[in-house]
Amino acid sequence: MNIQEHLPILLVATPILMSALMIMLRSRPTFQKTLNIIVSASLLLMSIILLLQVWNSGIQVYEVGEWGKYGIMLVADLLGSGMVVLSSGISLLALIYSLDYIEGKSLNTTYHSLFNLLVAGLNGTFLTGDIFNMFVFFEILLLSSCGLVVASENGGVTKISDKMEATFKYLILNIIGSMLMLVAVASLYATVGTLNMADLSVKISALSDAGTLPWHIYFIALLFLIVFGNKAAIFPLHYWLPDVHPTAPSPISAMLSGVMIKVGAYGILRVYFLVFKDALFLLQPIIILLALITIAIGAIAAVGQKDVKRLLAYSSVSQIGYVFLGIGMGTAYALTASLVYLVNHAIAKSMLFLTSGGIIHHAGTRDMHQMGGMVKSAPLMSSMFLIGAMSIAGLPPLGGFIAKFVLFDAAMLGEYYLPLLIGFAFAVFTIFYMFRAWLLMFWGETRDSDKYGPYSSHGLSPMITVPIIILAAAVLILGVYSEPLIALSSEIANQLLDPQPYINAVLGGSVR
Amino acid sequence: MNNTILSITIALIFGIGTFLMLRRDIVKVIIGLSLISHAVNLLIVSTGVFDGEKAPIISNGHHDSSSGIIFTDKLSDGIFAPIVPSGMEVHFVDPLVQALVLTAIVISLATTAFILILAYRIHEEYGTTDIRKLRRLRG
Amino acid sequence: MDSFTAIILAIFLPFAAAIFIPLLEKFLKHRIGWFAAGIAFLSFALIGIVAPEIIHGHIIQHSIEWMPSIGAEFSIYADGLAMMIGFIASGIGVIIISYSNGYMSHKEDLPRYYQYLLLFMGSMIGMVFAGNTLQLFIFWELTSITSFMLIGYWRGKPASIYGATKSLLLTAGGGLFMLAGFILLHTITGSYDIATILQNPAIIENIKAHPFFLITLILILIGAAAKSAQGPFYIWLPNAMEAPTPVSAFLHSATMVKAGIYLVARVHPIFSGTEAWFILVSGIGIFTMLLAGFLAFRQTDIKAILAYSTISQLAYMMTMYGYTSYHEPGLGVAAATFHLLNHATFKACLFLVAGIVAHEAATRDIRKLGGLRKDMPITFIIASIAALAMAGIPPLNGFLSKEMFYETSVEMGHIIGGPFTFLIPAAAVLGGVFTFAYSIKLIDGIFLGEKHHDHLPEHIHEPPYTMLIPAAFLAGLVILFGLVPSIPIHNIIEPTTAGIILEEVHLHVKLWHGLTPAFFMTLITFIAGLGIYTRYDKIAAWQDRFNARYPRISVNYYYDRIVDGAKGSAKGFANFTQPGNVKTYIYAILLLMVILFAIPAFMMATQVFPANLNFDIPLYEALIMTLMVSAAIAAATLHRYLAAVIALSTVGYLVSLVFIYLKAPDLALTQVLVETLSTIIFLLVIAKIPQTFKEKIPKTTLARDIVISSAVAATVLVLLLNATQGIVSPFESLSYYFLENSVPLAGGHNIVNVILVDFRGYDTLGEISVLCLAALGVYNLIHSRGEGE
Amino acid sequence: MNTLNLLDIALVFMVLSIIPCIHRIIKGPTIPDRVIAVDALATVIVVMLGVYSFVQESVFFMDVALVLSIIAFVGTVTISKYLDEGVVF
Amino acid sequence: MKRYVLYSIALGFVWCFVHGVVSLSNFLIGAMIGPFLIRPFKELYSLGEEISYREKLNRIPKQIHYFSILIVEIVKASIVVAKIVLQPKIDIRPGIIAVPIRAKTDVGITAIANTITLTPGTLTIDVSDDRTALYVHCIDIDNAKEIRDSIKDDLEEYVLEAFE
Amino acid sequence: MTTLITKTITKICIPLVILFSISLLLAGHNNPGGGFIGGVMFASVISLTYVVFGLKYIKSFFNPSWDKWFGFGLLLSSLTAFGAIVYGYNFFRSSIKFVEIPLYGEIELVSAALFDIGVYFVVIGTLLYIFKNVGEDE
Amino acid sequence: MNNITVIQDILSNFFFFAGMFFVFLGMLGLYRLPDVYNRLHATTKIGTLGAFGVMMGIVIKLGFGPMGIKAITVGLFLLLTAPVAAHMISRAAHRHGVGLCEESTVDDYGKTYCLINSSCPVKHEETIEDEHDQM
Ligand code: NA
Ligand code: NA
Repeated sequence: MNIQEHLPILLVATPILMSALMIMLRSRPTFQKTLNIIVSASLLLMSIILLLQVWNSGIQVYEVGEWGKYGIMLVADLLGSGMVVLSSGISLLALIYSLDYIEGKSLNTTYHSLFNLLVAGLNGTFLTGDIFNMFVFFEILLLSSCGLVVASENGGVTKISDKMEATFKYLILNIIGSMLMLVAVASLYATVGTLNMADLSVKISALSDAGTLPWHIYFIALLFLIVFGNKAAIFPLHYWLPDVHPTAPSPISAMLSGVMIKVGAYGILRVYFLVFKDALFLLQPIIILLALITIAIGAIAAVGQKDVKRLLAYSSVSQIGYVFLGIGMGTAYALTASLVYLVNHAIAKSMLFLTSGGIIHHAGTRDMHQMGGMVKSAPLMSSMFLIGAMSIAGLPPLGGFIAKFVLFDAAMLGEYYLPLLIGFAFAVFTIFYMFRAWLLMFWGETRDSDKYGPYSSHGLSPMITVPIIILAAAVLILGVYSEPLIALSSEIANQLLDPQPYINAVLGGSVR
Repeated sequence: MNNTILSITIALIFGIGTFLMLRRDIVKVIIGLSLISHAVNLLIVSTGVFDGEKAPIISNGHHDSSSGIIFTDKLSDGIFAPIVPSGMEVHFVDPLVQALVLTAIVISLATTAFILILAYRIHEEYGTTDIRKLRRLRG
Repeated sequence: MDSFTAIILAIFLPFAAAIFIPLLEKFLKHRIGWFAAGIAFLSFALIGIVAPEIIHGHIIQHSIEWMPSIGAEFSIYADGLAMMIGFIASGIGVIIISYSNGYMSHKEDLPRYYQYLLLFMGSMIGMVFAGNTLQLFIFWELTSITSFMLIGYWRGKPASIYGATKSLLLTAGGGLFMLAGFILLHTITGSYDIATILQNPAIIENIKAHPFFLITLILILIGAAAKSAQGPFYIWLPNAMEAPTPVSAFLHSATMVKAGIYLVARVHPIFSGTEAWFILVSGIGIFTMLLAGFLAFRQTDIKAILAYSTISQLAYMMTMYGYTSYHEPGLGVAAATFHLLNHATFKACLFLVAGIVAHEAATRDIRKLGGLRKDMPITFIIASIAALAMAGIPPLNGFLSKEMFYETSVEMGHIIGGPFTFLIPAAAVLGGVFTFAYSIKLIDGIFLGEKHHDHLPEHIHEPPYTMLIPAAFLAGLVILFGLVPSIPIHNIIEPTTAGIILEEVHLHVKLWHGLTPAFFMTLITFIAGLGIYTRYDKIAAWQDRFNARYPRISVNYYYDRIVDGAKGSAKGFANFTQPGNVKTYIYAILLLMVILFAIPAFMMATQVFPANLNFDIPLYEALIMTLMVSAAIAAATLHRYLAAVIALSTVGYLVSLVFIYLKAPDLALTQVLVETLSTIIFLLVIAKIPQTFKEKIPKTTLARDIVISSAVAATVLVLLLNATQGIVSPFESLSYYFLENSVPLAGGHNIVNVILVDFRGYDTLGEISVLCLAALGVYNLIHSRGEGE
Repeated sequence: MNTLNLLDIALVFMVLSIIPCIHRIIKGPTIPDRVIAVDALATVIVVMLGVYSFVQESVFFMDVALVLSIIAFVGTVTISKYLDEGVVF
Repeated sequence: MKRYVLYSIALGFVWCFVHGVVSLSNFLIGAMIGPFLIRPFKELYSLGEEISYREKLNRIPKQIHYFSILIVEIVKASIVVAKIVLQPKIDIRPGIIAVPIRAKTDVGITAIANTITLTPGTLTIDVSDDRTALYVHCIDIDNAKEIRDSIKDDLEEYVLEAFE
Repeated sequence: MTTLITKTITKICIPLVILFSISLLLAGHNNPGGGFIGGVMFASVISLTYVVFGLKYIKSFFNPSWDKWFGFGLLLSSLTAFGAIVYGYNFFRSSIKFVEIPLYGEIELVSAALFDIGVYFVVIGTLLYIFKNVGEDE
Repeated sequence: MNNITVIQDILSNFFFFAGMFFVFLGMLGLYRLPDVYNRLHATTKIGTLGAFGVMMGIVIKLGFGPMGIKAITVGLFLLLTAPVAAHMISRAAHRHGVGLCEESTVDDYGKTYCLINSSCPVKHEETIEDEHDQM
């Protein structure tokens, strides 16, 4: 058997298998940990091989069960496999980090299984070619993240009641999203008789060309905006994010902010540019409008935060707005920018959340006003947070700068002057709130030890520091030399704007 | 079944569920969610595309009685869908939507279970079922 | 070594060294400073290697590929302008770093200090030699960040944090505007490459004619003004004085603040010669010059006086660069450039003296200082030379460049004509008068007069040579450039000016020009300056009263208001948009849904309702549906949980009845099973939740909720009526395939089950994963008690 | 009498039988009344399934009937115990 | 062991019935897997207790007889209640009475209780804690004594014969 | 505590329903039923015993780790799907075999049935795991 | 069509209609009768008989095929469980204080039960009969 052909499914099914195995292996925690790390690392490896394969020899299609478009197909195009690489990388690091960060009992009982299913959910979403299957994986994502948010962390700074409250809000809002997704998918099936996205694309285009596209297809398309917007937390669907991301254990916050919200952006890119490309004219202005409001709301609210993780969460809201701004502009260059932005934010923000975990570990609180002068006691966390903060703020020479630059350049070339202006204004906000956070935590008077108790004296273990350093290195490298990322993104953008190769790959050989 | 009346019913239940979801009592909210999921399940079934009169279970015959049409829907030939032989009559209702609903039902069972237990724990932590009291996370 | 390599090395050597400093510090201990100075000298020397080529009129240009996808290259553009600032950055760098070896206590965190200094120096050199605007921006922001780090060097002090934050927000934020300007420039020209733009008159013409011309200019000038503390952006510089004094000397007087001036000079060929250029650049310059000169008076901290003085002197340069007019391209450029060089020498020197004084006398307050001339005579002489140069006393270099300033001001006044003939020179003179007055005050306040023994230590000594020699060296340069101006003029100013105005220039600078208008203006300056100086205290006191009475007439007031207000109102804003009540959030989704529905519905209003709705409804169908809806209403209205849950499960049973009716036995089965199990879970939970809360729905809320629910229901209804019209021809459903192939290909007669476990078994795999997730999640929920603060 | 008529008559009967059930579920007045009504509703549906199965000549609906009768029993016992003891397990 | 065999036989039939096809092979399948299923619940089934096959065998005709009586009673009961339901104005005098019973075993008590429920006008509400009496709700209690007697004489006899 | 009447009937129901659930599981491919439905039947009868006899009492002699059940189920299902890869086909590719069994006749062995058994265990395990965890919780 | 089928048809149809009619009567009883206990009489007896009748109708019509067998199973199961369900509900209702209707004459259970079990949770009517539940 040729294992390379099976890479797409292996990326999804292996974590599911592992999750099952982890439940069976509960009594052997060390073995569990080792196995999980090995599997995560090999998933990363596999995803990279898949990406290279796709890059070299075009879109890969995998027919689950060999049923062609009548079953479910996995499609690894550059966007999908690229996202898988991103998520695999971040999840490997988050997993390593977790081993020291998550409280032992929680870690040895459910954590590994939940985490594996989260990974499976991500990879499944990124690779599926079937719209209903995407719903299923969305549910996996939803419930696995809920389960992980309430996992206990060492040191337990976050009240369990806060976790519950956040999870409840998250769940309620996302269930509504899921329901709407079902409504949309069912209506789509009822109208064109298929669930395969490539097939949908062909049929809707044909209807559009013939001028017989029913009007409610537009509404269905807009429903998907709610569905994916909900995942991505764009205004006014962002409300759950500032509650959930801070209360989750830090490695999970990193996964949520780093990868999970990108699922929404991915969904928009995939579904809108493949299936609803004929409705884009209607969708794009709406996306831009919502994106701008999102940018503003996130940035302004971030300024007023005193909880470091909540600030980071609001920052994620604001930053995802920039990603959607690029999507809304919709030119090849803007999409490139959006993807570059997405990747940079993913890496920098997950790094920041991991760092904030270290900081909280050190300070014993999430309240920045109760921290101060930690640059002396936690110099590594200080420089790591600074690198992340600068990248998010879009300052050179870090990845975030390249991202902002490309995005603004795209906005300029696309003559989106007002969005550009707003984007710029809130970029200054970003500098302000990121640096304010850094200053509050690391500069100033060292915290009065009588009042709050001393900072934790024990150092952070390599399990915690190494993932952060690796991500920081990535942020730096992306700032100094982004060419591969930009080239990849622009290739992805081209694939998005011309879905014909995708369609051919999926349907061309579909004979049984 | 008449589509119009079914659609109206689905919409009404959806609306009632929505109304419940806007209540303050956490259990009521969850009941609302369950109602909506009923509505959605019905909705999916109602989008089934055939109006057959038999359940999609092939009762007659052995495993080799049905020929099994090999569909040739090659895109390169400009064919987008299974070619239905002329005169082919569908006696069955649409099986696909049923399968989809089954999946949706199970998933909503899982979600409901989780959110109910969550409600219980929230009551334990907050001492109330009033979701307006769930406002520690704000700002 | 070719020139390109030399410049690359000059830029990146400091970066590389900075990385290794913490490592080397293990071996070198406090001598690490000399290592840093050596690196700075190497950079200086490397620039020196390429200098002859540039002085001979050659421009070094070279690019290597960097990120071709976005048109970014790594390129070097080394002309006279770049060379001059490069020399200043590295040369003053050597001096300051050497001086730091004496100034900084060995107890300080030295590696960090030298690291940042070297990083700054590398960034500064990188910025001036940048061959494209993108690269320029990157290094530009790096200087802002290193400056931020150095201002906040003493990280525990609130004042440091305040100053650092302010400088960062204004300079880095301003940088973003500059970036916007560069992006606009790119949109206009299609290039980020400086050489491409500067060396193509056609492109420059195009820019000047472009509708974006003005906005581009303004954006770039915002960056420049912010960096050089011009206009309203001046406020960060005084607060930046929280940095260690060598840093102030280096970054905040000699080099970094010149970056804005450099930028103005760099884009000079592109934008100059237009009215906008003059009005904006000179306008900012004159305004700042007068304001800062005036404000310098009331300062009592010698570093603060120097800071305002720096702002004011930078404004001279700004003003002069703005002078360039149609008639006289390049007017003022040489003068500004010369002043830039001179200012770097005397102001850095003055800062070093301030450092020495603070170091030895343990205070920087001019009210406490005085009469130090006897204790530290050498320092006194050095300080006097530098201060007099700043005051514009011949034969020092400051005199020469100020003379040129006056000359060009007169010329500019003539060119514009009208009242400006007098107003512009008058403004120049007024600036000079302020400068003269505070320069004298500085010397007088520190060294002359009586020593205040109650404020000062008994024995004040000359500083160590490591501090004295750098200052003396700079004073020497001040005299040298004043007496033999041809050395700087021919080797630096001429190539630089050529680099700016893009043509060969030959300058003749002499100490004595004859009885020109400039001579009389200088005379007026001295006389009026002395006059003001005698009333120095009164003016300063009046200023203090004025400030106390009108606190709002101050940019700082607004900066603080904005920053504090931003924090405060952001908190309020967050509380407003994120009220914590989940109902609000649900409203948001529902409203969005309804609005998104309304958009296509209104656009295509005629098609909204399908034409052939089937109203042929059998009675029992209608009855069952009515019953189902009634049960749902009961679930919504019954108060007790148990009653509502029973009503809910009734709905479920009726749904399964409908499934039976729709010929879906599997569905009906699953539905009844799931319904009962959910009921059991409901029971499990409500057994643990005593029902104490009863919602009393106010009428308005009720009405609102009913309206929104109805709107949602209507939305679903319309969608569904349309969607159930059947598949749009010519397409057919996938389901044919399943009907036809379940038995032969999958060996199952129950097509639904075959779809579940075979055709779409992958979905089912996901579905059972979801079930497992629910179980695992419930475990986490149950077993996570009593956690957290 | 052909099978189609049987179905129609059955449907009418069933709907007529369901109405009182729903009435009790909505009106109560007590919880046990509602529980009885749900149980009765299940019985009605079982009967309906029998008829339907007969009319459709398919055994599938009979499976549903058996499942429903079992699960309705489980549900009723559970609710009753909850009512009685305030706990489920 | 004997009980296992007994259960095995019973479950063989149960399997046939739930599976829908009564055949030898189905019976064997049920008989083979059945006992394994109740093995974990042996606490509930008192699998250790010895019983005699012959006694069980002797009971079968009595049980069949009991069921036929039961069916008839159910039909009667339904008609009684149906009459009440169809009265234009419902005129009943319901009440709960205690009915002493002789049955001792769980199965016996259960059988008598269920029988009472299914027969005319009566409905078992509970067993007394000492298992000597049933509380029975009667829809028309005019002659409580008669009800008690009919339960004791007619129904209980058959139940005791069939199940104890 | 519930009464002996209920307990007695429950005892009768246990094997009946479990057998029925197995029947539903096996019949699923050709008739209504399948892993999910069978599993829920199984879970519901166990939950009935929990209700009728009390969770504590049942646990005293019958206390499987339900998490292992759903772990096993998920493992079985995914391994079944993986099996096809081992045989050189695509993931989830099903196979059908007809086997003659003496006494019984020909039976159809489908890989999908194995998958369905996995589903069965997952459903049983998850539901009962949730019931047990919540039921035990004080 | 031979005689046996005709008889089969007639019989099975009779059972069908009788069964359905009884079910209807049971539900009517549920509607009309006062108090929980009396309503239970209607549903357990007539309802169950009705269901059983319909199942018998199927058996008569189709014989002991799969459907017939299953019909028997369903009928027997209902017969087995309906009384238990009635018992559970009525017990819970009584113990939780759902009173008998006004016409009732005697309540041995209430008296005895409370004598035997002093800790019985009876008689908080308001917990179960809640005026808010009225629509
Ligand atoms: Na399913
Ligand atoms: Na099934």
